[in-house]
Amino acid sequence: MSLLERNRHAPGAWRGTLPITSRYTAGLGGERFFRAIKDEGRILGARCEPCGVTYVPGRVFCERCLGELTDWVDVGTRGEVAAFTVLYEAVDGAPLETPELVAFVRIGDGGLMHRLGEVAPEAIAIGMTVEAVFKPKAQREGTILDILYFRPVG
Amino acid sequence: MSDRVAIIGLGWAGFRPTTPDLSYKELIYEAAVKAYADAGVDPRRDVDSFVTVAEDFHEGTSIFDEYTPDQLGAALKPMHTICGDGIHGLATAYMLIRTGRADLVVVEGHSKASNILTLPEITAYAQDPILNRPLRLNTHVIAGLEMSRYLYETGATREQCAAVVVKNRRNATKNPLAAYAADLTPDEVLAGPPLSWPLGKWETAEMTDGAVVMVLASEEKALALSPKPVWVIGVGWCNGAVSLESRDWGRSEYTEKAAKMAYRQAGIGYPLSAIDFAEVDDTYAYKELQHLEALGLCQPGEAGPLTAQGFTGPDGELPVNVSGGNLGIGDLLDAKGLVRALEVTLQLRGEAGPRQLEDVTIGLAQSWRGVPTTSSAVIVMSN
Amino acid sequence: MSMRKVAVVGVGMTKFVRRAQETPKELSWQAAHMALESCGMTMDDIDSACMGTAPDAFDSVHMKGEYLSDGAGGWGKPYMRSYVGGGTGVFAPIQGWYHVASGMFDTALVVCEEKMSSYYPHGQAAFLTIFDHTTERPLKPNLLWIFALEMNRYMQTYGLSKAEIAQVAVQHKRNAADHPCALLGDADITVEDVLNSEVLAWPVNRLDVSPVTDGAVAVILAAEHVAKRITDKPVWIQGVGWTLDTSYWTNRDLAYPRYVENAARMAYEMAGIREPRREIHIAEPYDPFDYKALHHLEGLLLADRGQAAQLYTDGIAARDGDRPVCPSGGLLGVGNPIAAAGLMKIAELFWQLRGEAGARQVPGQPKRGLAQAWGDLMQVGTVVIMGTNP
Amino acid sequence: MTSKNREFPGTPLSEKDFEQGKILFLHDEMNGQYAWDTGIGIGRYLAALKEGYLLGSHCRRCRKTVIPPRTVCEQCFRPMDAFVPLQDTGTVNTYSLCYVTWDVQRITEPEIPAVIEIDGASPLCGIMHKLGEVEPDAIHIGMRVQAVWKPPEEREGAITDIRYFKPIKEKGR
Repeated sequence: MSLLERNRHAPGAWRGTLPITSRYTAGLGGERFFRAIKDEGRILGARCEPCGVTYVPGRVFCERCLGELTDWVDVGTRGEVAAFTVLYEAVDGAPLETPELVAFVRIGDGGLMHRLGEVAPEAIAIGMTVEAVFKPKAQREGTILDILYFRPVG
Repeated sequence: MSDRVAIIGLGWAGFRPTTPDLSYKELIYEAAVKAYADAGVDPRRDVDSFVTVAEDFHEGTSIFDEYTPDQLGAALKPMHTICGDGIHGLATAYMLIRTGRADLVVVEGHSKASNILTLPEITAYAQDPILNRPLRLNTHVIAGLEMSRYLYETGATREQCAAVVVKNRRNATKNPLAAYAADLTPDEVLAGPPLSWPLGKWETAEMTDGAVVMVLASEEKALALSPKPVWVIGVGWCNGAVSLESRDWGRSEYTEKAAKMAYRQAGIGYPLSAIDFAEVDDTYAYKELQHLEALGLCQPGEAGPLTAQGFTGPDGELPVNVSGGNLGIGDLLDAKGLVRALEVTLQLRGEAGPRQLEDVTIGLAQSWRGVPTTSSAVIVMSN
Repeated sequence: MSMRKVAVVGVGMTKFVRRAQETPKELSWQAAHMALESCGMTMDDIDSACMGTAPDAFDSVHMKGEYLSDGAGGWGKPYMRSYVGGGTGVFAPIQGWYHVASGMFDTALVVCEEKMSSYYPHGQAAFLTIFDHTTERPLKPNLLWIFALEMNRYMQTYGLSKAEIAQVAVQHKRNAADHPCALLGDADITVEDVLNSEVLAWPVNRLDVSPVTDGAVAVILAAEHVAKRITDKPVWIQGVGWTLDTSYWTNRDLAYPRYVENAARMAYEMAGIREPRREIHIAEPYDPFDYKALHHLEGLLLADRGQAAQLYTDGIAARDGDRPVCPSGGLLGVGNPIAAAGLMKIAELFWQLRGEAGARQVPGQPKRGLAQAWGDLMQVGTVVIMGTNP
Repeated sequence: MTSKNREFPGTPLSEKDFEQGKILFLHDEMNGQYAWDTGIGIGRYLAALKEGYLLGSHCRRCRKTVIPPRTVCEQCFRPMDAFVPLQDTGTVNTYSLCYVTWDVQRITEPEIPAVIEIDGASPLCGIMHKLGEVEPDAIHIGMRVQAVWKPPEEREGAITDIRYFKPIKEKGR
């Protein structure tokens, strides 16, 4: 059989999966950051004095100087909308029935990407102040979902 | 030991949304055999080292470098995989040659995006598993957020972003490798469905299959083998803050640092006067504008207006993405940097056919690894 | 031909543990931070960052190199991830070497990390995905298959017994009892323990195999003029070599690793070594399985084919023997966080050649050591030779 | 131990720490689906399996016949000359008795993976598959084996169209 002779039975593609099942620890920094959210509804940052940066969320190392961060600070639950978007596609690529309002909320020198709530898309503007809305304490599990969303202040 | 390095061999295959007739090995072989003929080398005898750029989850196989040697002729030879963009692969080959321990190095990159049935969910697995992924947001949201900040900080408009799409997909009409050529008006682009407002679907590159192989040589080998070597005069790469939380959402400062590294090496003080044309990442239309400013090819906030005025058009003062870019050719996953470098090399060799630019001597290729990364690489070449 | 000389000037590592609380980023940072402190350098002194880490499946993050970049000092720096399967741990310092030897950088921070416990419930299951997705994966192979097939072929070809091979596990796990980061150090283990441990995939028993592990290691490389400023005992990278064989592992002889020989010859040629058995004072071959250390010693030309076990029988491979093998305790003893396991061997040679290996110190001022890693489908060999003079 | 005798970092955990909620953690799973184009070589291989025979490819320059078939000879880096149908018998190159499944479940009846050199291919050229209908202690390197095929209507063009390889009863043994 010559190399180029086509075989009509040749299946075009082989279907298969890449089975990835995972368990992640929150980590040393994550443990402290999410415990504070879970137990006290507080958002913590961590200060790197030499670099003059307050990381939010708090973490155990400074990404610039790789120094260890031990100075954790309460940075309050408010922040400023630094960027926002209206997302129309779900995580599997399908269109979303109701689009999602998502912002990057600047807190200290860091911040959080999260959903915006209790606000209409037209009313959102870069620079406006928003505050975190937490799940009731009993429902919190020590994850980013313990924060329901950020909403405009006042 | 001179430390000049040149690209002396080019080969490519595929460049279609689907390539069902060939396996990834056969697609890579087609590109490799052309590159080796172009360079006049036999991989089994002459080539000292091979570099592949690939990511396991794009291939559907763990330790994918197991499956890279055979179709490149690299069996039982030095070969390694860089999990990065095509230009990271070129930078690796450049360094290997500069050590003096290798004269001929091959770089390969490919995409079989059509084989990936759940790419959005796989891309989402690149998000931080603790801080971001639990929100179950499509990774394009990061581009939507960055575009909103970029427009806010620079005053660039959605119309100017649409102008990038119009330019690149029209450029693509002159490139046989381009799968997404089209003649559009800015209004048509803006009327397209939203993806992650202000980012529209039509401002986002579609996926495509393909393979690119390049042969790099030391100066001595290049002069011996190639009638038109294309010299690598500067290369640079840099990562920014990978955590979304500590990013500067407006600027691409990692592209700025990568460009400075490449310019310093190429002895370029004022990029706009030295660089004749550029191939710049446009995975999203606004990124071309952001990258042009980060590359110092125009002032912050200028990229939008200049693009709308045609400054970066094929016959403008600084032609950008004459190949069609990702928007016109399609997104070749980890090989996109090689596609940028391929166009710059073809232009500098005078082999770009209908889209050939007149008397060009220095070209720049820049690439970005896409969301959620902050990884950019730059290569400056001259003929 | 003068070539820029490159030396290792600082190292750091984490404990090797079964499951770590640290995130993969934090593990990478811990190793990098310790390496910087070990030689009094700061990130301002670091020009480039090289990350070596193996399957994304383990840390369970796509494009894992990007996710790890800040932990490995990649913020605002030229940063790349190299990846050659199990060979990554010894390839990453080669990546650092060409960063510096090319003249592009004066220093490179090289970090290797693996957090296998993120793959749940058991890291070993991730290895299903290394097999060819069409021609082999449908048979649902366990990783052990390929090792057991190779071990059996090796044993039958050279007439080796399981007891002879078990000596390797015993010596390495005993050596690891003196390594503060070791997961499976055991001063009292015997050959009988190994032979009586439960059969996993005959001829492989439990104690023939290195454990699934979490951990990170970091080394700092510097060009000659910088290295001499930082430390009075730089350890020079004298030779590097790497080779990748064809992926068709069922079309070649598994009894002898030709790709390891090719990589070793490349490194010996660069280091100007003509008699490896005399000129290499310490060998750290890759030992994910006990038979593999023997298999690799032969590929490295440090023993005749089928004769490596004799080195253990005659005590030549012992820490105080003529040609010590794996004084660190190897992957079998210290642990096997894949990419970090290879770099642990580089760190071991750094400490040994500076006389700083403490309880594991090989006597007699060793001048030159060889570290080797292996990976993929019985397919890649990576070799680095380090020595006290440039 | 090192030049500075400090404590090495690293925080080991036990499964109990997870079960008792001592630390915060979360689970996730990736939906990774693929349809890998088989192309010319593997396409023909699977088509042959569906029809009930094994296919190899031959390179005239190095005179090797290899399996599975590929369109390029990786030794010579030139196109293969032809596809070559092979027998479905062969010789055990090596084997193992595996008591752990791919997802690390212990089993009492071992799976018996083997590399089988296929008759008609060059020496040492074989495929990985499983052995069956055989007593573990009867298996030896060099043993002659024969493929056991699924019935035609059950075959789908896959390596699993062969159930396993069983020993060939040598005449007079």
